[in-house]
Formats: sequence, C-alpha cells, structure tokens
Amino acid sequence: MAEASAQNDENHKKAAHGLRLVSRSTHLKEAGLRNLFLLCAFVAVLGVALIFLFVGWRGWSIFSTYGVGAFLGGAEWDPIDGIYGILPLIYGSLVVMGGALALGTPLAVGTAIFLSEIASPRVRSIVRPAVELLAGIPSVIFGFFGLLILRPFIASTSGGLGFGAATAWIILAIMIVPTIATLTEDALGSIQPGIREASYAMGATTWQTVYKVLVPAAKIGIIDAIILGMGRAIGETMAVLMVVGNAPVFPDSVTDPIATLTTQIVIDMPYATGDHRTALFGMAIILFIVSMGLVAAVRLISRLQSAMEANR
Amino acid sequence: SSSGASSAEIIVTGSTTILPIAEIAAEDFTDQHPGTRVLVSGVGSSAGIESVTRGSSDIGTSSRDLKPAEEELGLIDTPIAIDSIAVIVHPSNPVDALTSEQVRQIFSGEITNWSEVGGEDREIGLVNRDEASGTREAFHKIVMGDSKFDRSAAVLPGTGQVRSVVANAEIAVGYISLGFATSDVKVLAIDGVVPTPETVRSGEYPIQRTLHFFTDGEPTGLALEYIDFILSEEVQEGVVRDAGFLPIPREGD
Amino acid sequence: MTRMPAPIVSPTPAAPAPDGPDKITVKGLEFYYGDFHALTDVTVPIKSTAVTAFIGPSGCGKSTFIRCFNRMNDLIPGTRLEGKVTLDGQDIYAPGVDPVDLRRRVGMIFQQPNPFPMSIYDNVAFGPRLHGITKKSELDDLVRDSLDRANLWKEVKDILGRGGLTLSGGQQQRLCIARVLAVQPEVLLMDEPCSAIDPTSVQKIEDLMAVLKESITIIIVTHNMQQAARVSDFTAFFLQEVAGEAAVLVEYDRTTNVFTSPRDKRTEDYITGRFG
Amino acid sequence: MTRMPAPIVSPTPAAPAPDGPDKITVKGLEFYYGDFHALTDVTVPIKSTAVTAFIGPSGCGKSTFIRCFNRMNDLIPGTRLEGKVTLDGQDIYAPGVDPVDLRRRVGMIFQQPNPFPMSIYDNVAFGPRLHGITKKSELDDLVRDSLDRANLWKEVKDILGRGGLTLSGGQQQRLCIARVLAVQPEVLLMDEPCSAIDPTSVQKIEDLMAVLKESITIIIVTHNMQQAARVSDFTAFFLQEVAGEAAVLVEYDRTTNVFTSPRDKRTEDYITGRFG
Amino acid sequence: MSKRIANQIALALLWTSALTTVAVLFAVILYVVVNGIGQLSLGFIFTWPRGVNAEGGVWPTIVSTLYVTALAMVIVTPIAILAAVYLAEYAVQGRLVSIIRCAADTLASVPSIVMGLFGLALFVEAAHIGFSMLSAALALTFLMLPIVMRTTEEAIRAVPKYIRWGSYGLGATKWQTVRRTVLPAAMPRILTGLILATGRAVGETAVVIYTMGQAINMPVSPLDSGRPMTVHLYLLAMEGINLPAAYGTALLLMIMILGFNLSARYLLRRTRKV
Ligand SMILES: Nc1ncnc2c1ncn2[C@@H]1O[C@H](COP(=O)(O)OP(=O)(O)OP(=O)(O)O)[C@@H](O)[C@H]1O
Ligand SMILES: Nc1ncnc2c1ncn2[C@@H]1O[C@H](COP(=O)(O)OP(=O)(O)OP(=O)(O)O)[C@@H](O)[C@H]1O
Ligand SMILES: [Mg+2]
Ligand SMILES: [Mg+2]
Repeated sequence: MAEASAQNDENHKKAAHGLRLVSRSTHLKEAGLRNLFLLCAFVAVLGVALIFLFVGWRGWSIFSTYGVGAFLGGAEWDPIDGIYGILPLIYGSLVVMGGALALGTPLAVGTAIFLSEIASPRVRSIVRPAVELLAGIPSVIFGFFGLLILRPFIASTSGGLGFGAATAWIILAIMIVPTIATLTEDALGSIQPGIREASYAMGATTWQTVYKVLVPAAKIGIIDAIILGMGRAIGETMAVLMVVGNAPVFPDSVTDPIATLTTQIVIDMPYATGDHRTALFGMAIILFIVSMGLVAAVRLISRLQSAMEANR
Repeated sequence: SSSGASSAEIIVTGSTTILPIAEIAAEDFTDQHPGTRVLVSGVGSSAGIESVTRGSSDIGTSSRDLKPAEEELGLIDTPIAIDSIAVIVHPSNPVDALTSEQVRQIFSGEITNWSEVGGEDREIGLVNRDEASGTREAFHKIVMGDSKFDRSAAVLPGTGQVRSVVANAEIAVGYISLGFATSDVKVLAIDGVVPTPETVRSGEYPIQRTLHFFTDGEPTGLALEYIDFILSEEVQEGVVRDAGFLPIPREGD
Repeated sequence: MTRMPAPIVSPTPAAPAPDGPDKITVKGLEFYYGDFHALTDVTVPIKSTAVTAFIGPSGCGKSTFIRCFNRMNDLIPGTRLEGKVTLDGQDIYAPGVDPVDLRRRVGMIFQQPNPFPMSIYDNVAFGPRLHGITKKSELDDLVRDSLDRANLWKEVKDILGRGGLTLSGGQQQRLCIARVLAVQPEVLLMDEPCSAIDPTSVQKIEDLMAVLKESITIIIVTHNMQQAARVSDFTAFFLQEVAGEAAVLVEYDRTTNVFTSPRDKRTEDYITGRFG
Repeated sequence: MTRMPAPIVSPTPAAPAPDGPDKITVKGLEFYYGDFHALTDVTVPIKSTAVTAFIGPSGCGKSTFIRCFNRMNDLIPGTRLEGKVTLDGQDIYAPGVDPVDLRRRVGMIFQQPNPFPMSIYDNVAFGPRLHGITKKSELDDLVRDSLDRANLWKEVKDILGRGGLTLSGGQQQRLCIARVLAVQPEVLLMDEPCSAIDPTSVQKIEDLMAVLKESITIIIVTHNMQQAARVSDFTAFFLQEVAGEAAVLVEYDRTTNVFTSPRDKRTEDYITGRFG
Repeated sequence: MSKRIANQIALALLWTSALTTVAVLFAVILYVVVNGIGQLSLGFIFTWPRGVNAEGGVWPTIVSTLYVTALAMVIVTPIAILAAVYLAEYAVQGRLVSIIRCAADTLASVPSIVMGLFGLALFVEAAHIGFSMLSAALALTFLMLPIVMRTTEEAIRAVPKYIRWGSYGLGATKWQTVRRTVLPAAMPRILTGLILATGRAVGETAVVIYTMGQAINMPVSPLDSGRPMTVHLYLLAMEGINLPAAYGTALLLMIMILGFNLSARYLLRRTRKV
C-alpha cells in the first residue's frame, strides 16, 4: 500500500506539469504532410484536366472548321479527299460494343453468380484465379488469338473473310467478362449475408434465392458492372483492331468488315496530317467524353440508389 | 573499301517503301565500315526528292519516277530494286487471269461478284492494305488511276496478313509484293501476263514500279560506297528479296 | 482489492411445461467445420410444443447446433455431421431427404433482423410464393394472418407497400417471424433473436413466443440467461472447455431445474456469472 | 404460459474503495455524432485510484462516453462535444490542448485485442519509442517491466521476437495492456476488455486490474454485470430510453449501492435482467 | 417439382458459364504456349531482331518494356501511395474528396488509345520530350495511377481500425500512426496492387505505341526511344511474315504477365495466412 501511494504521489507530480499544448513544430509538420498528400491526390485531377486540355486542344478545331454536324453525322470517312464523317465509325463502335455486351454479360454474370453462390471453395479456387488471370492478359494477345484462330474459323463458317463485328463480339465478350464478373461478384458479396440465409431458411432453392433475392438486391451493382464493361468495350483498341477488318462503312452483315473509332485512329495515325490528324484527335475527344459519361452514369445511379435507401 | 571515308556521315531521306531496305542495309554497311554513319528516314518520295534537291540530304529515295518538272533538276537516278505487285486469290478460285481494267473495277467496287469475271457466283471479298502502305500507294497509282478503292474492303496493315487471309477465304482477292507470294495463294495473270521475274524484268507484267535512289550529281565518297553496297549481290539477294522486292537486273544478266 | 462474491441467480420453479412427445431427437451428434471438431457427442430430445433454450458462452457451438435442425450447415462448404437427427421420427440427414422441403417445415429466425429488400407484403408473401401459391386473395389472407400472428398487423396494415427495411429493428424482427409463419412451419429456430433489438421489442417477442409455443415447437439460442429463464421450458447448456476442442452438452433439463439446482458445477458457475 | 420471475442479483457489499480525490470530472456533457445526439447532460466524477464501471444496454453510449476521456472521438469526423471534462482539474478540451499528449497520459484498451503486426517486443516498445526513448537498455527495462506488470512476462520472455499476433486472444489483450503501461499512463480506459477472450484470461485480467488500480485510475465498460460487480468500486448506469434519442446517466454510485439498492427503477430492471 | 427442375437447369447454365470462362483462359494460354514454346531459346531472348522481317531475337523489346515499366513504377508509386493515404486517412468527406474520386474514376476509364494520343500531344510534342521511355512512362503513370491509388486505399482501409486506435491511444500523432502501423500492416496488399498495375503496364499497347516510338532500339537514357514487346508483337502479327517470332514474343509477354499476376496472388495468399 505504501508503495502504491508513493507511485500515486508521483502521478500527481506528473499531473502538476499540466496538459501540454500542441507544439508549433508538430502542428506545422502534420499540416505540411497533409498538404503534400493532398497534392499527390490532386495529380488525378490534374491528369483529367491535362487530358481534356491537350486532346481537346489538338482535336477541337475539327468541330469548328469541319462542323459538328458534318463530323458526327457524316456518313463517309475518306480522309484522302478531306471527308471526315465519323458516323460509320460511331456506328461500328456501338455495334461492336452492343454485341459484346449481349454475349459477355450473361457469361460474366453467370460466372459471378457461380463464384459467389454455387462453387465449392475448391472449384472457386480454380475459377476465380482464372477470371483474374483473364483480366491480366494483354489485349494484343487477345487480338493475336482472334486474328489467327477465331478469324479463320469465322471465315470458314460464314464463307466470308472472317473479319467483322461478329469476330470482334466474341473476342471482346471474353475481354469484358473479368470486368463485369469481378464487379458483379463484389456486388453479390456485399449483400448482407443474413438475407441469403433467410431465403434458404424459407425453403428456397439456390436458383430461387439467386433470382428472387440476390439479383434484385445486387441490381445496382450489376448495372454498374455492365456500364463499366461497356466502357471497356468501347475503349478497347488493339484486340478489336486485329479482327474487325477496318472498313469505315456501314456493313451489310456482321461478318463484313467494319471499323470503330478506336481502330480507325490506329490505322490512320501513321500517315495522318493536318485536318485528318485533327479529326483523329476529335474522335479521341468523343471517346473521352463517352467514357466520362459512363463514369458519371455509374455515380448517378449509385447516388440515386443511396437517395432511395435514405427515403425508405 | 576506302578507310578514308571513315567518321563521315550521309543522310538518306525519302520513300517509306524503301525505308526498311535502306535502314537495314545502312546497319550492315556501318557494321562493315566502322566510324561511318548513315541516317535514314522515311518521309515520302516527294519529300525525299525535294530534300536531295535542296541539299539537305545526300540521297533521296523514291518509289516513283520523276515528274516532268523534277526531271529538269538534273538528279542522277540509280534504280535499286523492282517492286512488282501480284494480285492474289484463293487457290481454289477458278479465275486465273484478269485484265487491268477488271482489277480496277473489282477494287473500286464496280464488280462485286466473281461470276462477272468468269468465276463462281459468289461475292468478292476485297482485301486492301492500309493507307500508310507503299504497296497500296503503288497499286493505286498503277492500277486504279482516278478510281477510288471500295471503302468496304477489309483493311489490313500487313502483307503477311493479306496473304494469309486470301489463303484461307475462297472469296478473297488481294494484292501483295510479288516476292511475298507463296504457293498457298494463286497469283493471277494480268492482261494475259503471269508475273514471274522474267516478265517483270522485261516490263511485260504491268503492275510494277522501280525503286530509285536520287543523288544531286554523280554520287561520291560515302554515298557512292553506300549505293554500291545496296547494289551488291549481298544486299540485292538478301535484304531486297526479304522485303518482297525483286533485285535490279545486274549488268551481266 | 475489492471483490464481491458473484451474485446468484435464483428463479422460482416454472409452471410445468406441456410435456409432449419429442418433436426432434438428436443422437450422438458430432459436427465438424473441415478439420475443426465443433461439437461432440450431443444427445438431446426437443419436446413438442414447448420452448427449448440453448445457452453457453460465446463460441460454444449453439449456433452451429441449432443450424443442424434445418440443415443450414449444408450451405457451409466443408462441414460434416455424424450421428442422427430426426424430425417426427424421420432421419433428416437420410439420403434423398430434400433440405429445401425440410427448411419449409423448420423455420428460422436470425440474430440480425434480415428482411428482404422488398415491400413488407412481398416479404411475407415470399415463402408462400416460393411454394407455388400465386392467387392474390389467398396470398392476401396469408399475409394478414401471418402478420397478425406475429403481432405486427396493427402497426403495418396501412403501409404494406413500404420497404421492409424501413421498419424499426424490433418491427423488422417481427416481420421476419411473420415471414416464417407464413409458410406454416412446425418448428421455429431462433438464434439470439433479441440481441440486436430494443427492450420494448424484446418484450413483444417474448410475449409472442409464449403464444406461438402452444402450436409449434420453438428452439431459442440466447446469451441472456434471464431471458432463457423467462421464456423456456427446457434448457440445454453447452460448453467448449478447452479452446480449439469440441464443445459438449453439459446439462439438459427442465429450465427450472437447470436454474435452481444445476447438477453440474460448470453449469452453476456459468449461470452465476463466474465466467462467460 | 410459463414465466419465471426475473432472478435478482444480490451481491454482498464491496470493501470500501479508497475514496481518493476526483481524477477526472465531467460536467454537463452533451455528445453529438453529426445530427445524432448520443449523450445528454452527463455529470459524473471519476475517483482517483479506483475502478469505475460503466454499464448499460448495447448502444447506450458507453463507448462514446469513455472515448471522451482521451479525446478519441476527435478522430471521428463530425462529432461534437459540449460541457466540460477535466483531468486533474484542467479542461482537456480547452483550445490548444494537445490530444496526442493527453492520450499518452490516458491510456486505452479496446474490446478487440489489437496488437500491432510486429514483434511482441516492438509492440511494447512502440509507445516509448514514439515519445523519444531510443536507448536499447532503457527500452529493454521498460518492456520487461511493463510485461511484468501486465502479468505476461513469464509467458513471453523467451519469445519476445515473435509476432504479437501469434499469441492467444487473452495473451494479446494482456500484451495490449503492457503496451499501454509502457507509456506510464495515469488513467486506464478499458472498453469491454474481456468480451472477446476466454474465461481463464478474463480471470487474469480481472486480477491485474485489482493490482493496477492501486496506482492508477481505471474506467471499465462492461456488459457483464457480474464483472462490474466483481471488479469496480463505482458504477455508472447509462440508458437510451427512446431509440434515436440521447442516452442519459441514470445512476452513479458506489458499486455496492448500485447492485444492492439501486435508487432508480430502471437500474433495478436492468440489473435484474428484465431487459438488455 | 418444376421448381426443382428449374433449379437444376439454372445450376447447369451457371456451371456452363463458369466453365466457359475457364476454358477460354486455358485455350488462349495453351494456344500461345503450344505455338510459342518452340521459339523460346536464350538466343531468341537475348539477341537482336535482324533484317526486314525481324528474324532473330527480341532482346531490345524486352529491355524497352522493362525499362518503361520500371520508370513508370518509380514515378507512380510514391504519388499513388501518398494520394491513397490522403484519401483513406486524412480526407474528410466533402466536395474536394468527391472531385478527387471522380477524377480517379474518370482516369481509370479513359480508353488507352486516348491516353496514347494524350501522351503524344503533351509529352512527345508539346513538352518536346520526343518519342522516349520518359514520355511513355509518364503516359503510363496516368493509366496506372488510379489502379494503384484504389488498391492502396483499399489496403489501407482494410487495416482494422482497432490497430489505428491502439496507436492513437498510445499518444501517436496521425503521421506516426500511418507510417508505423497502418502502412506496414497494409504493405502486402499495397505491393499486390503495385504488381498488378505493373502487369497492366507491361501488357499495354495503345498507350506506348504513340509515346515510345516503334523503332527497335536499346534504350539507355530515359530520353531514348524504343519498341516494347506489345508493339513488336502487334507489328509482327499484322505483318504476318515472321509468325514464329510473333508467337515467341506473345509467349514471353504472357509469361511475364502471368508471372506478375501469380506472384501477386501468392503474396496475397501468404499474408492472409499470417
Ligand atoms: N463457418 C465456420 N467455419 C469454421 N469454424 C466455424 C464456422 N462457424 C463457426 N465456427 C467455429 O465453431 C465454433 C462454434 O461457433 P458457433 O457460431 O456455433 O458458436 P456460438 O455458440 O453460436 O457463439 P456465439 O454465442 O458467439 O454466437 C466456434 O469456435 C467457431 O469459431
Ligand atoms: N461513428 C458513429 N457515427 C454515428 N453514430 C454513432 C457512431 N458510433 C456510435 N454511434 C451511435 O451512438 C450510440 C452509442 O454508441 P456506442 O458505441 O457508444 O454504444 P455502446 O454503449 O458502446 O454500445 P455497445 O455495448 O454495443 O458497445 C449508438 O446509437 C450508435 O449507433
Ligand atoms: Mg451464435
Ligand atoms: Mg461499445
């Protein structure tokens, strides 16, 4: 007891020093670091601004000199003659993206549901890495694969050249599967586990649980995933370039050559000068705006979602 | 070889078609002549001719003949290779020969079915090269004249791909440098002439052009040595053939 | 050092439970999560139309055990069960038994109220729809009836279209009960149904249990010993004596006996709060 | 319907606590998480070199309150505090007061043992190093001494280089206590320090508290009323009566009084387990 | 019984989609391996391409790829990690943070061809850096920044808050807490994110094609141009004359990228166990 009270006294003595105030140097140091970190975080903002500025700077004049309507609405792309209508390219991008989504989404969502709801840990430990590795394979290798394996196959089944939207759909569908599947799996995984349990406990089968409870509950996340897959599809360049055939026209069939915004940029860039080059940068502006629009859509949807939840 | 030319430098500017030959030859050349430098750049034939005229380069390379206006500049022409373009189809295609006019009509989209040129009743699958390609440029100039290429043709940025696409699509037609034509595609006779080294050299085969080096006056010093190197059997049978061109006929031939 | 003797809980004997037949029996049950042996040698009867409470310290396997009754553990990969569990005399783990159908008969309520993210009506109609009832009038009746039995009808009858998640925690839990009642289960499993809700709601749910047990068999897991003493007729006490080893059923008896004269020293220690 | 009367906890009076001066005083404290008013009008003294227990149902703001003593709530954006909290008579929320230094003097132990992902030695040496002690021999002494006071030295003296996370839960919690003791705090805040660990370790930590409180002031949050009764000299009971409204301090007194003759009906209801 | 049949059919379809995904992966890998394995040799890896049709090896393209990737990592790592520290530890939810997040999301979704043209316009031309490792690395930096930022932020957020509290509770300042406890605890996952981003950079084509040039060159200084493996593969594949070299390059590229991915997975698994 005596010893304890001795220590007691000591504590009281220490207390006599009183509460220390924040020292100036600590304050400056912490504030300095904080601002440094903020600066780093701002590099992302800087990046977006720079892209907008420089791509815009190079491409903007096509809209003013050539005319927005003629550029976006023109049905002919013939740079040799100074005709820069990109409607066929926009059409090509949309067709290629649409088909890839139609093929890839069920595959991806199915894979995600499989991973999160059905696979045993063993099977999952094979399938999930496979999906992740698929995401890591460079697009030029998919293009290579598409060019040398898929195109001849399509050629022999369709009797055509094998280039065209159909070939791009398959390659691109494969490429967007990891994007959509991973995000969908996240969305399914973030559903409160109790809901899943409750459904099974009510006597629902796995499939009933999936489509009556889980998919509705993860709806927003799945839509986000598809939108991001869309962005990936519309921005993909090298793989598509190697399999579409690069004809800037409205094709007669899905096995006829077609071109997209991205592929036309790569095909033309080596020799483009003057207005032609400006037009290619103009196409880049459009791609940039589209990708920004998709990001905005995702954010908007999430915001609507949380607003709805707040209202409930 | 004169070692006196060492530590000298020449500039070679012009045709992108010639760029690969000129560049690779330059590497080999400088390997054999240490201390020399050969700077090669591809900016297009016209720019090459202009730059040698202005004196900003020692050799101007061109994949076309001189225009009348340029002929008055007094440039010395050294042909270095022949670029001959073969029109190719699938081996099973019954069509063996076309006229230049038919080829033009096919590639401009006026003829769209093989039956119109004596083949089966099938669509024609056009395979074109990208616009940056020298082969396309030459083909356009020699065959197409004022006609435009059909824009719905597949555009491939590489010779080998054109060949392999034609090799396994029965409806396809394309064109590549003669030197790259192999037995998995059928080379068509044009205006009744089958392209062979002989018919090309004799000038009977119509789709061909000569690749030139132009110098302002007789080449001397390192430029002469480099040109001689290009014309040597080593380069003619090696690099030139590898690039799909035909060697220039040698004086002894 | 100040130390008070541990306080002793002293309930008065409960009114005798309607000592019906065994609704469920468990014989020599062993349960494994992969390599981890969670429960060993559990043999216990569950009396029909009565409330049986499972108590024990955290991690002793109460949840694991209760989930054996509707084969919810089947959903966790790598689990293994030995021994025999019967419902009305039938082995529920026999080959060919459909767990989906079993779960309809043995309903379950969880610790966290977990309404589906849909309207109150759809929540309750979910089960009947699963099992093929689609007629509107029939569903309407079922929904009203189930909400009524769950003591929630009065509070929600005008807002059936509102999201189930907009209700308060206690209401959500009663909604979950209504949802289960709508499929007319014979057994109701409740895994700590009151630990996440407010005192007033707890009262309501305890009252509800007292009514429900007249028609169905109820099993409740609770960490609140006063609650076990208040609501149950029978009590089973589980204990994992050594961390990492399988838990055992230490004592099973009428609740009155367990709380007033436990046969096992460990039960007494636990009930009097000497650990846990 | 079977219902037993709620059991009553009946502790014997505790030995009188060393009724020292007030180490900490709280006057008219109001606490807000953004718009949510979590605590209202709390006025309470914390006696020096004694154990004060905070009890109350889940969500009543015990953790919120204990975090006011070392300004941990500062770390949660959007929180606001009104009223006055003093340590040795000085307002700890006065402008300019360094919360970093305050936290060194007022140590804290959390519900989940949270050793850093580094060696046992480094865990204990972490605090001293922060505050500028770098001499190896000095650190060695401090580490040994702190581990010794936390009753862990014997168990870990040969494995000081092993990762702190390799220890068992109970050892981890004692490691966390040692880690705090190494910075020689005057007050020790413990937020449910025993709820995540095994019974044997609980015993060890309760013994430890009994020793520590001879030299330092201890505040403990616990949901285990038996534990509160066993270890504390003073007890404060908090209650959030209406969900969504601010919680209040219902009763504060010597632990013996709170458990044997609570002045407030709500305290009695809580202690006897009628809710919570 | 129909619900059971529906269930069976649905399960079969789900299995099919998962197996398709796996099969595609193996098909692509198998295809590249089978065709490329014969090409792989020390000679192929360590010699220069020769002649018009790039006979010989791919050494300068490997060096260019590694060079530009390393350079990009050196630039992006500190910026991304500190930015993530800001977002995870310092930022108060508000306008500023949502602008930064929005920018990072946008950056992450910019098509790589646009990023390539941007690099061309800004670094190669406007800043007069020319076709070079540095231009390509800077353009790649913007590509990788959001990836590394996000994974790092997640890694930091995954550190249990209890660990932070422990540190604060001992009287550590914010920076001390971040540097001594949070970052070390998050480091394995941060590394994983870095490795994955590296894999992404190695496989990138469209960005580097317009910023690094295409000429085969052995880069020494950051201002040298070069041709990375992806561009080499693209040119070989499209030229279609020397396909064996294309297969060999594809296989090397694939080995590098799978190597990065697998090591990232390994790292993550190992740290999960501890
Ligand atoms: N999915 C699982 N995989 C492996 N072990 C598990 C799993 N679920 C539970 N366990 C272990 O089984 C034991 C019993 O867990 P259970 O959840 O049944 O305990 P409990 O008595 O319900 O505890 P509590 O009162 O905390 O809910 C514990 O040791 C737990 O760690
Ligand atoms: N960061 C936060 N933001 C907003 N509200 C909070 C936050 N932390 C706690 N609360 C709310 O403040 C109230 C008190 O919470 P607190 O954690 O202090 O309760 P508690 O008594 O410690 O509960 P428990 O026994 O469950 O630990 C609760 O209603 C809780 O929801
Ligand atoms: Mg449990
Ligand atoms: Mg708490």
